[in-house]
Amino acid sequence: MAAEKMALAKAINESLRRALEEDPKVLIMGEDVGRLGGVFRVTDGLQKDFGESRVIDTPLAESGIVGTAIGLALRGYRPVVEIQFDGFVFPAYDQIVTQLAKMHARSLGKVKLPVVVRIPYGGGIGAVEHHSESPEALFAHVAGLKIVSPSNASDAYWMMQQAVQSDDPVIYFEPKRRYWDKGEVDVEAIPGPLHKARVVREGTDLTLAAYGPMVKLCHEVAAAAAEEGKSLEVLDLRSVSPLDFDTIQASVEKTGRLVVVHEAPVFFGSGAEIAARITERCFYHLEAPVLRVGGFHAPYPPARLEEAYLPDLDRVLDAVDRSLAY
Amino acid sequence: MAAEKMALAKAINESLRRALEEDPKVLIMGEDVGRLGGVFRVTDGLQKDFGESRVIDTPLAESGIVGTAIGLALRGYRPVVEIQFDGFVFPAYDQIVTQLAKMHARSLGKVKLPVVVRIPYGGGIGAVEHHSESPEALFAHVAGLKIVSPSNASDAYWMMQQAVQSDDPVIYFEPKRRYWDKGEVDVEAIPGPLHKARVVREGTDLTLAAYGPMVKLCHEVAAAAAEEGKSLEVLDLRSVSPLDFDTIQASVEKTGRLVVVHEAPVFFGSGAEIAARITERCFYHLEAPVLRVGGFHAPYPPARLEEAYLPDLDRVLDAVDRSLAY
Amino acid sequence: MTVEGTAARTSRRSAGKKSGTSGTKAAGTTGTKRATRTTAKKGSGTVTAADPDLVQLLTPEGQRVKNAEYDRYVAGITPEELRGLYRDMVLTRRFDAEATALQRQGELGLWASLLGQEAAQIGSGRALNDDDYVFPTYREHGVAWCRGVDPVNLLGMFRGVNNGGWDPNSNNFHLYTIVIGSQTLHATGYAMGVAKDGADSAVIAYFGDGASSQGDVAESFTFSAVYNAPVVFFCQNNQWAISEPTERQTRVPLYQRARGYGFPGVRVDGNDVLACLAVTKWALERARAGEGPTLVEAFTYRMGAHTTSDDPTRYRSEEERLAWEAKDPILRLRRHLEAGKHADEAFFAEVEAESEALGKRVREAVRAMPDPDHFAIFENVYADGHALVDEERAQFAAYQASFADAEGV
Amino acid sequence: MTVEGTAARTSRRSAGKKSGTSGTKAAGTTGTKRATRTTAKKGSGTVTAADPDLVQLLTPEGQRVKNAEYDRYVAGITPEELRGLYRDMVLTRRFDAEATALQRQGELGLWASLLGQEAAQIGSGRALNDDDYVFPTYREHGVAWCRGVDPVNLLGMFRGVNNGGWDPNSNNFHLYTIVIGSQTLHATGYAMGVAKDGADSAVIAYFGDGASSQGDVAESFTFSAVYNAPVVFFCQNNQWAISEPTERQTRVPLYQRARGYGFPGVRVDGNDVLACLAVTKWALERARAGEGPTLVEAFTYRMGAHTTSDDPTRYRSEEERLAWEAKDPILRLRRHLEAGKHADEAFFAEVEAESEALGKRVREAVRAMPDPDHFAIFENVYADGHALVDEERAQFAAYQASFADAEGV
Ligand SMILES: Cc1ncc(C[n+]2csc(CCOP(=O)(O)OP(=O)(O)O)c2C)c(N)n1
Ligand SMILES: Cc1ncc(C[n+]2csc(CCOP(=O)(O)OP(=O)(O)O)c2C)c(N)n1
Ligand SMILES: [Mg+2]
Ligand SMILES: [Mg+2]
Repeated sequence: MAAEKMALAKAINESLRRALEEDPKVLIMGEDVGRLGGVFRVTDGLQKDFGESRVIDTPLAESGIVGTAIGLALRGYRPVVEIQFDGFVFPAYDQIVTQLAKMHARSLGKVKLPVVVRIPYGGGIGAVEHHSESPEALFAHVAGLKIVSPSNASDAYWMMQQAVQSDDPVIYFEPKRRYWDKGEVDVEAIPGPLHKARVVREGTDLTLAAYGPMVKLCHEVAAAAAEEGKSLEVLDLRSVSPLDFDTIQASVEKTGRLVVVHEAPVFFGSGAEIAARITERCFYHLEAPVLRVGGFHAPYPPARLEEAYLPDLDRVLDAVDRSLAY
Repeated sequence: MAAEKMALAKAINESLRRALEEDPKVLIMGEDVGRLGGVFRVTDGLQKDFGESRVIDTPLAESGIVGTAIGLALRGYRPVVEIQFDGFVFPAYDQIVTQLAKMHARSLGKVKLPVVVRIPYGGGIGAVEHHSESPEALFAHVAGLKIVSPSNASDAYWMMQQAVQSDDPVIYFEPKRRYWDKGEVDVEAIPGPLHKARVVREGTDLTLAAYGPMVKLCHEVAAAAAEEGKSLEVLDLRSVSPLDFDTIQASVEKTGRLVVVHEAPVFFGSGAEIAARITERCFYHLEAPVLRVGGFHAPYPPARLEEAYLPDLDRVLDAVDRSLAY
Repeated sequence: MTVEGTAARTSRRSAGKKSGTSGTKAAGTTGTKRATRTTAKKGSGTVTAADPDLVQLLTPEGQRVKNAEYDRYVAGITPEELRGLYRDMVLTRRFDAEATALQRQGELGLWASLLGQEAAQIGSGRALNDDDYVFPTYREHGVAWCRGVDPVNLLGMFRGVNNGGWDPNSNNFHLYTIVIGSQTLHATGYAMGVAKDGADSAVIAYFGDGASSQGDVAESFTFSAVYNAPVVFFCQNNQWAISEPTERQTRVPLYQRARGYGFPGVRVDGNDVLACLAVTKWALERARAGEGPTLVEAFTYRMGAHTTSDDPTRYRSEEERLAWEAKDPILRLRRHLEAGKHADEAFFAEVEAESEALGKRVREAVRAMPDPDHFAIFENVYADGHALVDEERAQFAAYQASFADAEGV
Repeated sequence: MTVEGTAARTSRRSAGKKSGTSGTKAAGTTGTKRATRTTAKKGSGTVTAADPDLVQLLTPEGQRVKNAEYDRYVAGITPEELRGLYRDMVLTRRFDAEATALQRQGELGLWASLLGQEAAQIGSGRALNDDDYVFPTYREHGVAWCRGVDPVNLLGMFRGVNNGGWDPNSNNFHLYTIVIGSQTLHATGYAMGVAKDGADSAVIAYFGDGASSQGDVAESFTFSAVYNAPVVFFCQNNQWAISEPTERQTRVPLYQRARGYGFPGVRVDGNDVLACLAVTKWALERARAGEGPTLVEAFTYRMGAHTTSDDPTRYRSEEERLAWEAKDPILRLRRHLEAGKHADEAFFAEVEAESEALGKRVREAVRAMPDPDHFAIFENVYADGHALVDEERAQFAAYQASFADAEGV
């Protein structure tokens, strides 16, 4: 048994290392990913061991990074690109949604673009502006992209393995405030499908659905609710595109209630899509409307306000109570 | 009475002309907006009459267009920027979501950015790739922007007047396939609020909600349904951010059923937000889940497929039937 | 008034027919006037061999001019090869004219004509080796021709049956890119990969004068310079970006842009196929020799409208067009061939016949092009599939079947 | 090992204290070592007056070098003005050191030190007229000082109480821009507006060597050239973009970038306050005279870490830092003042006392900075209001009230 306890960031690092080892076509690209090992050290040591031609410090230009990664993919490479922070992905947005997402379809399947775009995302680390955003919905609306976000070290490891192996572009959102959370990683395990949600805690009264950084919070909420005698089921969605509606549906058919939690603003966020579709699928099972807990319709606030802005135990419990009150 | 029949494109042209006349700070900027008058002739004649310093042909660089418009707004100007087609807004996406949307909040209200971004959007004109997209959801998720879309000539005229006068940035989505549709425009009218939805046809059995190009379709659907004895209420939402949930709610409380129609892909589209929030607001009034008719999770298809791709009479009627069947 | 004059000397459908699926309907219909290119007067225009910044090997009159630096790249060129270039240009122009006509007939939704840019495209296209890779815009029909892409395949996206109708790897010719400038980064990345592979091939990225303003193009200059990528940036400065003259994009000649990024830029007479061939060969050799990127600005002219939806009479003068007509790339090479007795009447007649045959083949092939199946909407969105696409496909199938059922009842 | 050495000569809180709200926690804690700037050996480094491409008016030893082109811009400078530049630099450095210390103490979440770049910032900042307008990055504390922005206000965003704590129009100093390169377009647009107004003021846009790679910066070059906008692009090439040396951004000197866009670029010794003053004045005068944009590359060095979250020992050598220490901008001017007897001990003592007072004031003001009210989240999202913001604000109020109620029970 090859299980080892490691931090989530380290798990990604190990997964990238393995990808570099196993496939000479895998490349790492981004700002400061080389000598520095990235501002979060996720690529620590990789340039040292694999050289500058495989772990590439790029010019400071996100459109250029993604655009050249596309070109490298066309040449047969499998670039794993780092965007330094969530708020800096937008200069690359055009290349991502117009080229990366659409080239496979445009070529009638002739061209594949196995590019992984890594984005550390979300708040809770007291950062300055643009360093705490959760833009996943802005990518999920776009066909041709796959969007995933691990919540723990083991998933971080395995979902990265699968993302690198995917022949589709994958946006891999890293829950940066969980980078230092440790978990068991079994590097010899056989992982389940990349886009399947997981029931991480069983319950009967209400379903909590989350991904990335909010899964841990939902665990805490479920524990707190349990003390009050409420049995909450917690889903780790893991994938935002596709969303695993089957797993959510099965849970909601059992519990009759659903609360979706994410850091991103509620308005036009993932919760909207989940609420709309699950209401359609489970119309006769729902005892209450699907409720959403997430960011407000406001720019991510300065650090001293983020505690008030971010979903927390009380905010989610409040939504649980409101749902149960129906 | 100053009412006049004119095409929707002409109504925008007249509204821009009036804005240029009434406020010397108003500018028109974009690719080919000058001598050519824009590829759709929406700015026809304006450079001739107001000169090159107010109607500005820009270099071919969308980020530059929006970025310099921001700078001009900081200097006290009120730029109305044209993006030539929906699919070409993405190079400007960073400047729009990171700067244009957030600068007012960032400055604690000290700085206002009265910039209008005009985007001809949507399909149905048999165009090549990137010329038929409906990206409104990608902007609505972002706080700090206001998103509107007129469906007829009168609204096109008045909503542009209001957008130019707004001290907030407004993304003004122009339903390009309706450019040539004529309607009465009363240039002396007193317009209602910019972000208020309008009941454009009353009905009792089901509510159809749409904006921009799909409003006309919904009228046709309602007429067809009426022949089958079904009474549909049609809402022209007019504004996507904010969405006028009060008007939708009032209608749904009456009809008990809602179908939302837009060209944009359903997944993470406007319909999701509307469905989620209306279900929350009208949980006990809804006889059926909110249904959505829109684009598929696929790139906008080549022209010869767009008829199959776009919501049409049959697709919407099918959804109406499904809703009524609950 | 005048748009898309072409040199096609045979009968064409009369103009003014408007496609029901025109990309930018607002542009309205525009008349046409037969251009009499072969009888254009000579010697006018501003670009002459005297321009020291412009590489020219053939004058508009077809005279060979010496050039110390670039002669060597076409030194061994045979009469047969010269005839080949001529044939390429004529056939490309003929194909282009046919496509314009097909648009008028409603067979295509739109067409972007390369009229006037044949020398830039054939010269650069014929400079390439088979294992070089091309990243075109939407107007590189002549380059596609050089790469052996069946011209019929170029028409799919303009007809609206697909968004890119060929396998890029079959001919090392990437799909047309419509979003201005994007492909220069793809080319740069591809070239970085070529360098990593230790291959000695090169990459060429086409773009326009308008595109030079896009941030992506600047970033491709930076990346290619920093990584010393084997890429040639081939800018066809056809003087116009739709209605905007080059002065709206830059106040100095575009080829000068390169120097500030640390690589050479050169301006070549884009209507001189020999000069385009030589300069591109030079740039490609630099790339293959590990000397990194080069910018080539081919100074040429868009003789027609921007696309069939455009009406250039709104923004430019007939005089300008006429001045450039005198520098016609095909006429120029023909004069050279005739003066040097490198071709006889039989050759010209043969090319003419070939043109006819090509036109006919294209016409027939386009008309026979079937509309795609509705379910193509759901195909190839992903390489590995996606649950939602599967679900929507199934729903769509059920929905379509419901009509059949209804009709069955 | 070494980061953020500063020249502050008075006692500082010891290092290693880690803020709980550090922006990039992963970067870990780094030790500190007092830099002994005033005793650094002289004459080392690669940039000397001998470099023909570099405008220098003061050698590292403080000697005045003649310059035919730029001398006139500082010809009339008085000893008092020289002392003023010295004072500006010392106070700026002191403020910067205080901020770094405050970050270590947990009062700030992050700090981006300008250590080493004082001359570039004070020289250019003092070249400005009141009605000129400045678009800074996040590191222009010295320029802010010149504009009269209270340094305390700069700390709000680094403390996390706001995202921009001053009224840009009060001092014609725009908010700090974090997204690399964006502000160069805002500056260009603003300058286009200045030109439209017929005003004879100018605009200056600051950015870094790393930023030079961003498409936005290239587009700002294009727009400013095409519209002949009165803007000065002031690039502080401090040799590093976080961990990446300038070679990752360009293979030729950055000032050369401008020429290819049709306007002049010049490289100035960024550690020479006089040269920065002169060159910026020249560039601003060009702008005001309607001659359009200029690129100034101030060749300098980021003596400290990128920010307090950064650990430069991972990617650069102590030798390099030491070489630049010998070119310290403050020491250089002090030597010049002393050699020319433009300042006496009393002056230096007074500046020192002022520094102390500034440090104390900043320290106290920051500690007294209150956290914003929670409802600030909903303020200023829109100028004219937005129904959803109102709804969410009301819901949030009710939610918060529910705790009060619960506690009340
Ligand atoms: C990003 C983007 N913006 C706008 C357009 C619309 N458009 C298509 S072609 C064109 C002009 C291109 O000019 P140029 O680069 O000179 O190429 P040419 O058409 O002359 O060959 C424009 C503005 C586009 N395709 N992409
Ligand atoms: C668009 C964008 N990408 C990445 C970053 C992260 N980042 C912040 S500062 C920096 C380096 C900037 O280097 P340079 O322009 O030389 O300025 P300096 O910090 O040296 O003053 C990076 C990569 C950012 N702020 N914005
Ligand atoms: Mg052009
Ligand atoms: Mg730097």
